[in-house]
Amino acid sequence: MKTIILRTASNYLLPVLLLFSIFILLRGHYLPGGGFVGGLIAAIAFVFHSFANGLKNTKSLLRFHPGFLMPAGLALSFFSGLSPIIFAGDPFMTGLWYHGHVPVLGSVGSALFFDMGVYLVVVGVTLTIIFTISEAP
Amino acid sequence: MEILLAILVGLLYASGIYMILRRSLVKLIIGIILLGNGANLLIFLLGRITKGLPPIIPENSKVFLEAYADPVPQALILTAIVISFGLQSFAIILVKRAHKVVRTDDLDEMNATDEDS
Amino acid sequence: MISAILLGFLFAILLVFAGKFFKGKFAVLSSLIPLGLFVYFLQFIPEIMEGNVVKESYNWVPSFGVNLGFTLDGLSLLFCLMITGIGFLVFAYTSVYLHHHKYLDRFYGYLSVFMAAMLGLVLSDNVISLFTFWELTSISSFFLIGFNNTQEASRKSALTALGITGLGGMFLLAGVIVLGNITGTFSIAEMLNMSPELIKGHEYYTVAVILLFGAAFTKSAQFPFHFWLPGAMKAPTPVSTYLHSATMVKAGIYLVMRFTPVLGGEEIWNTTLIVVGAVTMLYSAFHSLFRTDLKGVLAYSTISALGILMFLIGMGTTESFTAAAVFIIVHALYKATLFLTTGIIDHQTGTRDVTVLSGLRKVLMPVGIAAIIAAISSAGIPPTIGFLGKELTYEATMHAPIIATLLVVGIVITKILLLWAGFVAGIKPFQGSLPESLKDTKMPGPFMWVPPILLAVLSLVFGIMPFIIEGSLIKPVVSALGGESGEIHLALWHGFNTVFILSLVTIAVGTTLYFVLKPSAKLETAVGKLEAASPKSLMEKFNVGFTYLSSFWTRVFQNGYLRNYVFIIIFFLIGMVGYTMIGNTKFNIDPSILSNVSFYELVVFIIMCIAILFTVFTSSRLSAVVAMGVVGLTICLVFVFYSAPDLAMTQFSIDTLTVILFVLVLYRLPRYLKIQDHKMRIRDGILSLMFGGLIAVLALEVLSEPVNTEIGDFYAENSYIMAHGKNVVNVILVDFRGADTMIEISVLTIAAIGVFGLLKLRLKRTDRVQ
Amino acid sequence: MMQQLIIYPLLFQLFLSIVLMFFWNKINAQKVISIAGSIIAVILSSYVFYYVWENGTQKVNAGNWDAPFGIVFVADTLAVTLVLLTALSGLAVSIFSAGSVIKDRLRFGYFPIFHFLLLGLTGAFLTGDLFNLYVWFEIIIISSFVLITIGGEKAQLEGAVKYFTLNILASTIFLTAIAVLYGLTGSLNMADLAGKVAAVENRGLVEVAAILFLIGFGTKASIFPLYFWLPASYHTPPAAVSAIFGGLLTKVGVYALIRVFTLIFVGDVFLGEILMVLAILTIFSGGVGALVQNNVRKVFSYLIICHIGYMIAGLGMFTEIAITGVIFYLIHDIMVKTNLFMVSGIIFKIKSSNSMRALGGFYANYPKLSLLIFIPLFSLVGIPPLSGFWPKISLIGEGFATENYWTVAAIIFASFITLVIIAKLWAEVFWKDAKEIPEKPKFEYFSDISKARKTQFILPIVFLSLISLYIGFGAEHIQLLSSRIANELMNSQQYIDTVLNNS
Repeated sequence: MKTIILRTASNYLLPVLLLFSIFILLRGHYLPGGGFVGGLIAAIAFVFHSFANGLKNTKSLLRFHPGFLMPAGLALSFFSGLSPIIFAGDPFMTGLWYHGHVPVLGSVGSALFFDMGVYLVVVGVTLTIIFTISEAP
Repeated sequence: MEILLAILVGLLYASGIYMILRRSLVKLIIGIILLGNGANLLIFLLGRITKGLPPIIPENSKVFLEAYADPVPQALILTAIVISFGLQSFAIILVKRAHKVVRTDDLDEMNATDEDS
Repeated sequence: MISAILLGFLFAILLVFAGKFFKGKFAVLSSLIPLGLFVYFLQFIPEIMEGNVVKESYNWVPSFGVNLGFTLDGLSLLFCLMITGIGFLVFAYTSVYLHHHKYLDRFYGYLSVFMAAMLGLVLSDNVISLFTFWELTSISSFFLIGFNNTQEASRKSALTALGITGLGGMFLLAGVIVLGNITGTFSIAEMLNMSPELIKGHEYYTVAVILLFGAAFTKSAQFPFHFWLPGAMKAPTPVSTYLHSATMVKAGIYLVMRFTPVLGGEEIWNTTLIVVGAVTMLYSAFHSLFRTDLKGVLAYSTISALGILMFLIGMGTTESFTAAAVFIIVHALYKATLFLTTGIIDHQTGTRDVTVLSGLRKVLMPVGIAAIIAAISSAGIPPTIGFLGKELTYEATMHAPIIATLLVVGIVITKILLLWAGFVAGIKPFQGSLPESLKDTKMPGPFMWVPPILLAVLSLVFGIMPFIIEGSLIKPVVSALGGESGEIHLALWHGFNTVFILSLVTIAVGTTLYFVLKPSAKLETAVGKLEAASPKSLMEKFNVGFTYLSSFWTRVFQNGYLRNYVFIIIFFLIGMVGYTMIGNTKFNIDPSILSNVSFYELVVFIIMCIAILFTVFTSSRLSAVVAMGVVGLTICLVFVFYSAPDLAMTQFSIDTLTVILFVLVLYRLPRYLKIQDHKMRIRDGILSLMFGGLIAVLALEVLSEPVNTEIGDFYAENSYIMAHGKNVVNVILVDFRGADTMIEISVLTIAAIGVFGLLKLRLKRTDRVQ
Repeated sequence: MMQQLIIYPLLFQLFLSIVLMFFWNKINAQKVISIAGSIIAVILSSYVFYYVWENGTQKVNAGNWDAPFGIVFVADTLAVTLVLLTALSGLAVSIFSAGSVIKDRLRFGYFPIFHFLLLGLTGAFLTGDLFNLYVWFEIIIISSFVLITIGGEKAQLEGAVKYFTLNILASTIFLTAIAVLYGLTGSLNMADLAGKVAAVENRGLVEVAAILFLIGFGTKASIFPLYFWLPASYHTPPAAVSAIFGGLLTKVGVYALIRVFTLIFVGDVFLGEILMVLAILTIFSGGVGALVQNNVRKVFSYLIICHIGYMIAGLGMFTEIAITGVIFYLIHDIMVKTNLFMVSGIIFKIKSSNSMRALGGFYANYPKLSLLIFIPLFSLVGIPPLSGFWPKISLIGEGFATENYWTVAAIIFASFITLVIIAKLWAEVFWKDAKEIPEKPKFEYFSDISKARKTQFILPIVFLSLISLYIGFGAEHIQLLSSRIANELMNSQQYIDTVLNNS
């Protein structure tokens, strides 16, 4: 599988897929997509990269253990859910919205950060699982 | 189409259980996955299916202008799919470990914990 | 009164922490507690004599109608005095008997818990608190019987005793609850105030009576539940004295007496008591003939005496109540004495085998005196109070409401046999010549031999001067039972009448028997052969049978085969759901609600069916996994067709990942097992198809019901306006039902951690053992 | 602000889990955070309990979406009581874990997962939404899978395969039930469903849905004939894990049964009868199962099943008094079962065995500890006035009042057999002479560990024993609480009004 073509392709594929995944994440509020799918696509991108270049290369590319993304993502989602309690006295998970239009994204609100958390967790989880399996004897 | 889908759902449930009832660890996992698919499809079906009208508000509009599919079952299934993914990946690894430690693929041989000790 | 009861518990708690002090030479100080209580209860005598009752009540669990209500009337007072009086002697006796025993403090702890519980039991007015104390006596008895807990026999006896009395406890619990249901109160005093017809005419009256009898008969060792009592003799002798002859076993008697005014007087009540009592007294009196262990003889004669008491109460006349009251005192005095002297013999000589013991009067004279007086009282020879008891018993039996003649014969035979038993225990060891081996026997300390003498002397004193107990104890007891206390007059000499003749016959025949029939090991083995049909061995057989059934049942269901578990669960589901659906639902699927089938859909359907079947029936793992992937993809297509793009995307990526995972793992997994068991496959196939069919039919049934999209509509309407999103599914996920998603990503995280741990963790140390 | 208080215990557990994950490799820090956090959780839950006790049922609309549209969290007295009990068990087991779970296991996320489990339990009790309940159940089972397999020993994995399969099956059935119910009513909010289900004309389908719920939750509650996963697995993980499982996992199934059968499918006679029959068989199976076991933990496992039967029986009778008994028993059982599995852990730590045949001599060697253990053991038996006794008054009394004599017989049988089993256990483990068991080289014995760790073993047992004693002697308080809960459950309209009223 580790042909040169694939390796080269995956080197380009990775950033493209990552960008695409972020695109999917951000547009989720308006069109099909969202944190889950986005996260899964990003994870698949890394998985392909590791298939092509070996696990070690992918890991060194990442610099940190993908497991770290899980608490980070959870924390992000949790605090975006918590923010209405802290800032507005509204119930947990109430959407807080920045009034005004932001280019590309449309409206910006706590839900977006929540979805980003989801994205991070999904990437973290998938990569942790797949990397661990690949490493296991 | 509902009838066909109902048959499919039934088939998924049946094949899932049938696979679980076999003695093999691998079949067990496949059975669980099939069963999970069946349950998802059942929610989808019972939430009533609508052809070609995704629950996405058209551009330049604030509300739906025409009919749309019920978004609730879709959201539920999405959650369920992701959860099953977590469970399934755990299950696959569990089976791998169990196979390695107990040294058998035969579920019938995994009954030490039910024997009195 | 509550402080009197609590004192014992507090002392026990104190012993947990200050046990050392009471283990040493100050052990005898513990006996000050029962002594103090004895004096405390004595002072109530004048008040009780006047016919008053002393009441005390504390709230506890008012919502259950349970309070700590205590009533001291004649009946309670008699028991309280026995409990504390004999308790005092036993406490003192123990200080020598278990001198410097390693666990003397624990022993005192159990004893005082027991004493407290027993006091609580006889003083409780509330049946629930009565039950509470009842159970505590069982538990403390368990600990006392099992005191020598390193011996297997002790443990076994303790378990048997707890088993039987525990079973009785359950009966009592049910019984008092039924009583509570009948009367609407848990207070005995209130039950007494109700009109008897209301209780006795109630449909649950019989149930209540049977349950209470179940409790009383087990606790008081009535046939066929008697066998735990001889076993309980494994306990140290002070325990046998205190619990298993003087007090705890009388709890059942107390219970029956206590409820006589509430429930008594009906035929089922009286007849049952008479019959069970009569059978018990005869059966165990006979059995005492065949024992060589002194404690065995005493145990069986105790059971017999308990039978007599049941029998007397069952007759339900003032005379019989009087006889019962007197006999309780008689029995407590002589039996406690005999147990204590037996304990001394055992302690000093190391044996209780009556065939070995003789001539001990030469070395244990004071003990002998006590034992002989007790034996005489037990035989009913004047001037002991035993004579009085026997006369009253005969008198009452002659006026029995049913089959009086037969009963008289029965009671006379019992008394004859009991006389023999009393003589064997009280006279035999002291008679004759002292064997060489027992020459070195020494007198124990005074704390050990004074208590039996005190009791023996009381047997004499009460016999000669019955008026001491007549007004203070007997009359209040009889009136508490609902008898006419005015008619009672106790006297040693009743004139020359039938009763007296019966007495003479009893003494004559009994004494002859004593000289003719010597206890021997031969007799013991002879009766051992009948043991196979005894209630004890029947119960043991039942026990074995039940254990067998238990392991059978457990093995059948918990057989270790996962597929069986799944099979049972699905089978149960099919049965339950199928039953409901066949019974209730009607097939009315309206074809007009169904959408048409297009060509593509049909193709997808067929592909999916093939893929499913292929997954199931292929013999290669890899093709199974791939086929399963195809199933996932076709589901994805279904989602695409039916307006669920988000689902399709997710399903697609998850499907891909699952297949990747599988492939990564798969080549490390073994090949498919080739287990060809056609019968099993067909059986499982039928079950699976039934299950699938059921789900399919269920789905169609639901589809034909009207649809409600209120919630979806709300989401659709507000998705953009309120939640600023146009993809409603996504808005639901991150906003409307965001909490679900929050948990869902937690689930993923946990799964990842689990996978990580499963694959990476190798234990160096272990906290389990393989 | 005040009103949102009720979900703070939930948010706090999630917060704790996340924080603990950031301390992945720092085990000692995790111990401190877990214990301190559990203490805070107890305080929070107590406060929530107090608040609901004073002010009645509360709710929070997550995301500020009105019920029945958003997910709603409802704190009625039952929910907050169980949340409080979860926090209490959580605290005890957290301390116990710090002492008893070996480092290797702790290094792989034991504490975060433990708090995720508590989060799941808390959420399951508080949620007012059926699908949300499903999700909470999933978080509970996935964390329990991880906890039961953590360490990956042979017995653990074997047990886990069964535990996993049967629990997944139950979840799938639960999901199927949700699908049916959603298809029938188009709603997921439980209060809303109460009304909508009542309006469905096809009662047969409603009944089918009810039975699916019964089977789904029944498997989790381990009733007959769905309990197989429990005896196969509960004795395999570390004692701390068994403790939290034994105390709470089956109870959440019972809770769910109580909730759906008092709120959504109310007063169905057919179901009541089925529950009653199942209860009797559950009691019997659990009782006889426990009777023939030799492993202490297996005995306790079967006793869990046996005593679940009480609660199912009470639910089947479906009268206010019977439900009172159920709730009282639930409260008692959570505390005692948690405690007993910790006891089994300390026994194991001392002797490196849980086999009754091999054990012995505890009373001689550890008298004070034995007396301490006596409390949970005999509370379980229900020797009055210890805690297990009181609910039996309600249950037996109602059994007679509703003329369910077989149920009464079963309850009495269960009480009796529990007594016999515990007495046997006492005789074998505590009374019998100590036997020589060969020393296990890889095993760390109780006598070898530091005093601080010994305290971590004993303190939680003392703590829960004290609570048990309080339940027994202060039965009046618990009874008041239980009858208030029963009253709320039987008059579910108030719950429904609270949830659906969006002022």
